Amino acid sequence: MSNFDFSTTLGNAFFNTPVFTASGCASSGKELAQFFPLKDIGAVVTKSVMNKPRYGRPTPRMAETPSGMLNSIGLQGPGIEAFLAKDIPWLVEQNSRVIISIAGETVEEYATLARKVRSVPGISAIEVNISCPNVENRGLVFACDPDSSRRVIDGVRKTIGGEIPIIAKLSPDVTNLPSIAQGVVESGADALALINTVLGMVINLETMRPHLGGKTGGLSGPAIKPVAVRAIYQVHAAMPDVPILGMGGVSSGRDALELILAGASGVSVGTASFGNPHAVIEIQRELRELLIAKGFPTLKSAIGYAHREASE
Amino acid sequence: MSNFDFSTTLGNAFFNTPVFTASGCASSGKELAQFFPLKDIGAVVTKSVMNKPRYGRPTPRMAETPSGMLNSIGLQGPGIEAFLAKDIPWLVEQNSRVIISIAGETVEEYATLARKVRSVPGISAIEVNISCPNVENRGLVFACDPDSSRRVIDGVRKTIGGEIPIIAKLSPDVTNLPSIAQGVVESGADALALINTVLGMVINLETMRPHLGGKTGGLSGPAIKPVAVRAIYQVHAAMPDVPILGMGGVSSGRDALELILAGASGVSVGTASFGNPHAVIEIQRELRELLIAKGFPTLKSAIGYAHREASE
Amino acid sequence: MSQINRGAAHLNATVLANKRVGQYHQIVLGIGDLVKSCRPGNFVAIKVGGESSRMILRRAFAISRVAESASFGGTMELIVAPHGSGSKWLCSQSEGSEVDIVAPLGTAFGIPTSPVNALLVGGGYGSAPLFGLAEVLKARGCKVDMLLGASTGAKIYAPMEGKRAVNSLKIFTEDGSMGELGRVTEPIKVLIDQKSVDVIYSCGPMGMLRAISELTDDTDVVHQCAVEEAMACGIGICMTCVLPVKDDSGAISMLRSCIDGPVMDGSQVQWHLVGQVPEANL
Amino acid sequence: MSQINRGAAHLNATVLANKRVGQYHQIVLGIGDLVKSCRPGNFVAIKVGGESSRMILRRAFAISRVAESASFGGTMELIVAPHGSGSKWLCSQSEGSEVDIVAPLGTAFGIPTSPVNALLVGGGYGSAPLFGLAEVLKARGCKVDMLLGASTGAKIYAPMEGKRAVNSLKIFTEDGSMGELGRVTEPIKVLIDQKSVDVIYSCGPMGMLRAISELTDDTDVVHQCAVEEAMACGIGICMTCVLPVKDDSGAISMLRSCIDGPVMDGSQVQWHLVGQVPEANL
Ligand SMILES: Cc1cc2nc3c(=O)[nH]c(=O)nc-3n(C[C@H](O)[C@H](O)[C@H](O)COP(=O)(O)OP(=O)(O)OC[C@H]3O[C@@H](n4cnc5c(N)ncnc54)[C@H](O)[C@@H]3O)c2cc1C
Ligand SMILES: Cc1cc2nc3c(=O)[nH]c(=O)nc-3n(C[C@H](O)[C@H](O)[C@H](O)COP(=O)(O)OP(=O)(O)OC[C@H]3O[C@@H](n4cnc5c(N)ncnc54)[C@H](O)[C@@H]3O)c2cc1C
Ligand SMILES: Cc1cc2nc3c(=O)[nH]c(=O)nc-3n(C[C@H](O)[C@H](O)[C@H](O)COP(=O)(O)O)c2cc1C
Ligand SMILES: Cc1cc2nc3c(=O)[nH]c(=O)nc-3n(C[C@H](O)[C@H](O)[C@H](O)COP(=O)(O)O)c2cc1C
Ligand code: FES
Ligand code: FES
Repeated sequence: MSNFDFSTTLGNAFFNTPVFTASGCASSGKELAQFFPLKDIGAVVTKSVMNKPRYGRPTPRMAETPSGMLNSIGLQGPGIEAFLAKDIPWLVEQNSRVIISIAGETVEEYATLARKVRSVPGISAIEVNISCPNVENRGLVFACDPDSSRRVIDGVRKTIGGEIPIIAKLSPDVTNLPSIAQGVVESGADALALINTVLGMVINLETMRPHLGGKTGGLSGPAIKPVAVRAIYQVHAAMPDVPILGMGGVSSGRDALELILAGASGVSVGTASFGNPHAVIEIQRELRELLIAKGFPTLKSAIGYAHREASE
Repeated sequence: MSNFDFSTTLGNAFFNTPVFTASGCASSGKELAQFFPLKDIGAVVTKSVMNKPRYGRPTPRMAETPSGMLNSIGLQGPGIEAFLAKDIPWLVEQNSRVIISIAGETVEEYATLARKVRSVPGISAIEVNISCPNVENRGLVFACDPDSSRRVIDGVRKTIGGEIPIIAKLSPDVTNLPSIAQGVVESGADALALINTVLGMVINLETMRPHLGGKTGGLSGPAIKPVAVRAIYQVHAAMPDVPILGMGGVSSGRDALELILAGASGVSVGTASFGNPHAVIEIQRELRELLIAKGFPTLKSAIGYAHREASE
Repeated sequence: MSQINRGAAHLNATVLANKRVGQYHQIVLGIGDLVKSCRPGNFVAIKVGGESSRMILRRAFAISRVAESASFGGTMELIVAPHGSGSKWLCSQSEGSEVDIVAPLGTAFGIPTSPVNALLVGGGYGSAPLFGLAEVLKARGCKVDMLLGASTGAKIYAPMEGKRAVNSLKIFTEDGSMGELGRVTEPIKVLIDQKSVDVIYSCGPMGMLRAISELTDDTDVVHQCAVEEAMACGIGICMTCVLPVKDDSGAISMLRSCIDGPVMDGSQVQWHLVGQVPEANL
Repeated sequence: MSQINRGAAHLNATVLANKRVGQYHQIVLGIGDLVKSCRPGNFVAIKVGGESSRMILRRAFAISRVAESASFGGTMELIVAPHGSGSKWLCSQSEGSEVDIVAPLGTAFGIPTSPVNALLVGGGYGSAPLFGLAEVLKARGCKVDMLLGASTGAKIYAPMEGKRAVNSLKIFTEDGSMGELGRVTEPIKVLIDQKSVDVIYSCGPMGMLRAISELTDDTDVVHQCAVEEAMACGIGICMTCVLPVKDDSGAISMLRSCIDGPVMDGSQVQWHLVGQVPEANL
């Protein structure tokens, strides 16, 4: 039991355990450190950071929905310089494995961010959030356009070199997810993060107008778990060798196992942490116990298991 | 109060009330007639019928998910001849307003169906389901391709002439819903039905394989309501003159009102009927009370209200 | 195509009793005059989880028996296994609470008009509706033998009163913790060969029902089984609960087990096609 | 950037009492030693709806007061308005049930080191944390006056014991059904002009807090207000609860009201920018 191999890899990055925070759902980790040691989980994926500081979207920024929530944060943040100066050293000090998530408004901004991240010691991987539907960029989302998503990853790849694995984070709000995935992998992504939030809206029945300051928002939480499982399954079927960091509605070890069987090499926990500050560490424990109970010798042997013929 | 005008129109079809059943969630109406008179609701939208009889997908065909469910029925049905011979006369006898939903595997099949439906007396409208993700047609969904969705509607329009309004039912699983909507309207759709189910999957943790016989299924219920509201809002913003039959997770009068404020002229109730056989009639009553309480003089004055500037 | 049970109504019922019996909960609901419409084999669909639950679908339970008493009026008894979150919620409802039900639903066991030798076979909580059935059969002058099986003794449901309604009762468990070691299907073959049974009524896991159907195939024994398919609506509107069934003309249809079942003719169910799609030769 | 309340812990608390008081529920939770970390102004985030609830986010409530007794150990009192499904669920929890809480969260009211004239202004359930605060201020030798307002008398929360901790208490209702007719903000201007107040502590609807801030602007009166923004996490990780706040250098930041608040300096909150994005001049 105790020597169960729970480790996983995304590109050339190694993680002791496969359960991570999700970008934007753990800030820079400090707050959750009050509830468990960050070094005990797979990795902290930090909130997507942009080049310049940003106010984000107006409030209200959230609405609870049945088994889910909408958010419209709009990438509020301190900008990459302040972030690298203050947040990263603290995380590294905690012996936490760190994945930095970057977001940009132009292909150039992504490349610039990648250049700034490249030289930072102690980073396990870079997650490229090309799928945030909240960015005030004429509503245009990189991840919804095969061409611009390729170009972003291409720019980041060229800047990063081979040092740090690139995880491209995709939006499920597309007609053909496997083809977008294919494109970013060809452009140099080592792994894929699936899924970002689903675009949604809530009308406030008091004001009778869209509830969120940003009108639309991203739907997350258990409501979207079936969409995440489907997305991971589809993409893993199309590209079984590309590691996937799965996310979307995971709030128990059973949920995490579903994503892993569908094809995820690791699982990020987002919205669940809002309802339960211990979610990440509890899900990690439950997942480990479940894998052992199901008789898997290692985590890796469970990845994509749902794709095998039942007779195998 | 009692003379509140609750009526609505979709194309040239008039309905006393704006709350309908959703296709595939009321069979042909008979079963629900045990719980309320069908003539008291806006209309019965029948289960999508194909030209030939069909077995549909293997079981299991459903999985409950958080605040939602997946289904993979695969359009089981008796075929259009038996349907028109048995089910329609009964509905017409009940004084129920009827919308027939048709589904095909080829552009020709849709046209054939339209021709058979055209001559049937007592039909208020035809809903063209071009968005069912379950059809075993190489996974290709008409509604996900601008060109094939146009061609289907074009074929139906040519066959139907101007007699019966055509409601094109679209899938939310596309990158650019307003452009698909635009295309089918240009091809002759009088109204749009939004939204069909969202493609999802559940992995069964006992078998560790996809739970549904058809592997993927359509997600419906309250979980997808924010996606429905967003879809309706987006399409109404792009084409304010095209009537929308809204659906997706409506299980209370408040939910129905959200869809109407977002831009729906009528609302179909689907999954909610599974949990509550009185759902359609209760939602209709609640919606009416809410509209009156909010001070709307007519249903029509509430349609798309969320798009107005708050100062208006 | 068949119709929804004409007695079906949607109402709130009061939990009059809820007590643990082995691994099950015996739950008694006050349903008033609705008892008059309930027949052995019918089921009830119950809303679970309370307001603001993430469970949006009803849960189906066989009606174990109905009764009328001066103090409680019409009552309906259920035998519920705490399985997942819905059934656990139901098992946690205390006396006096209200539950939202739709009942009676589905088909009932066919009752012979003349006395016959009836064998009732129940697996796990599948025995629940059989005791009510036994009483009806007894009243018609039938000989009623019963076989109950389960993996372990705690999963055998066999109430004292129930035993009075049957001529004989044998229990089988796979771990031998109660009754005889083995499966219920083993003695059935013997009884059929001895021609000591005219009708088999069965309720339990699909595997058991299929095994019995295979035993009765090519015999004169009638097999009425109550099937259990996952149901989203319970009232015939969703088409999730279908089973492949052959009609007299030999054509196979996917019938809704919620309205054309749960009680079906075991010889017509195409067990080998369950979970598959028949050859598309409609 | 500030930190999460260092005392914050995540635990199960027992509902020791739940009683209706006007339109509110007074709920007492057993929280043991955690009382030692709770300060007036802090709040608690509570999981609502039970297992399999469709409500996935916690609900925030001000800690009305904490106490330690021999029989119950450390206790925390909340005043809860049954508003939507989450708060109604909490109000329906009976004595003995357990609730999952994270507390204490957020900033606390600053307590002056020397005696001052303090005015405590509460709107609706906003008075809840003010009585605990009054006790602390009283113990520091402050003069404590209190103004409570609400739309109607049933929404005034002013417990007997609480009244003992204040030098004066005035109640205003918009319908005149209790105390004086009118709003709390009206007498505040008079008190400020009379220079009979040094610090105002306020808790209530955002409109009230804003109005008080406007009254204290350009005066020497310090205004500490406990804000109420919709919160998804309550622990600083989601960025949904932000308010535009100007720091001493004049720069505006969007601060998280769950960890940089709920108690904030009213003169720094940019009330006119709430619900907007400041000019992008970071
Ligand atoms: C006609 C009929 C009669 C039944 N009679 C009884 C009875 O008398 N006593 C009893 O304890 N149980 C009975 N069952 C099974 C009972 O319905 C399930 O145990 C219950 O639905 C499980 O719900 P859950 O939330 O506890 O489990 P979960 O596994 O969380 O349920 C998830 C979903 O799967 C469905 N599901 C899960 N297991 C089953 C199952 N075995 N059969 C059908 N649907 C299932 C649920 O309805 C729900 O939609 C009967 C089922 C049917 C169809
Ligand atoms: C710091 C703080 C202290 C509070 N103290 C108290 C208190 O002492 N007593 C009390 O009765 N209430 C208090 N509230 C308000 C309380 O949190 C809301 O009434 C409650 O969250 C409503 O939840 P619901 O499910 O009943 O309503 P719903 O309207 O169904 O809630 C839907 C969503 O909106 C959020 N929401 C709704 N209303 C509010 C609101 N007024 N403030 C913040 N979020 C809201 C909910 O948290 C939830 O996520 C406080 C809020 C905050 C932020
Ligand atoms: C409040 C909030 C903020 C988020 N911010 C980001 C972000 O900055 N970058 C990003 O890539 N994803 C962001 N996400 C998306 C999550 O990382 C995750 O992909 C999504 O929420 C689905 O997972 P979940 O259901 O576990 O939350 C955010 C999600 C939420 C709820
Ligand atoms: C069991 C089931 C069967 C359905 N069958 C059809 C169908 O035959 N044709 C169709 O256009 N939509 C079908 N739908 C989609 C619904 O009509 C509706 O668009 C969708 O479920 C969203 O609404 P809801 O959340 O209210 O169910 C089906 C949905 C369900 C749940
Ligand atoms: S359960 Fe819906 S048709 Fe049978
Ligand atoms: S509520 Fe999440 S940061 Fe404040």
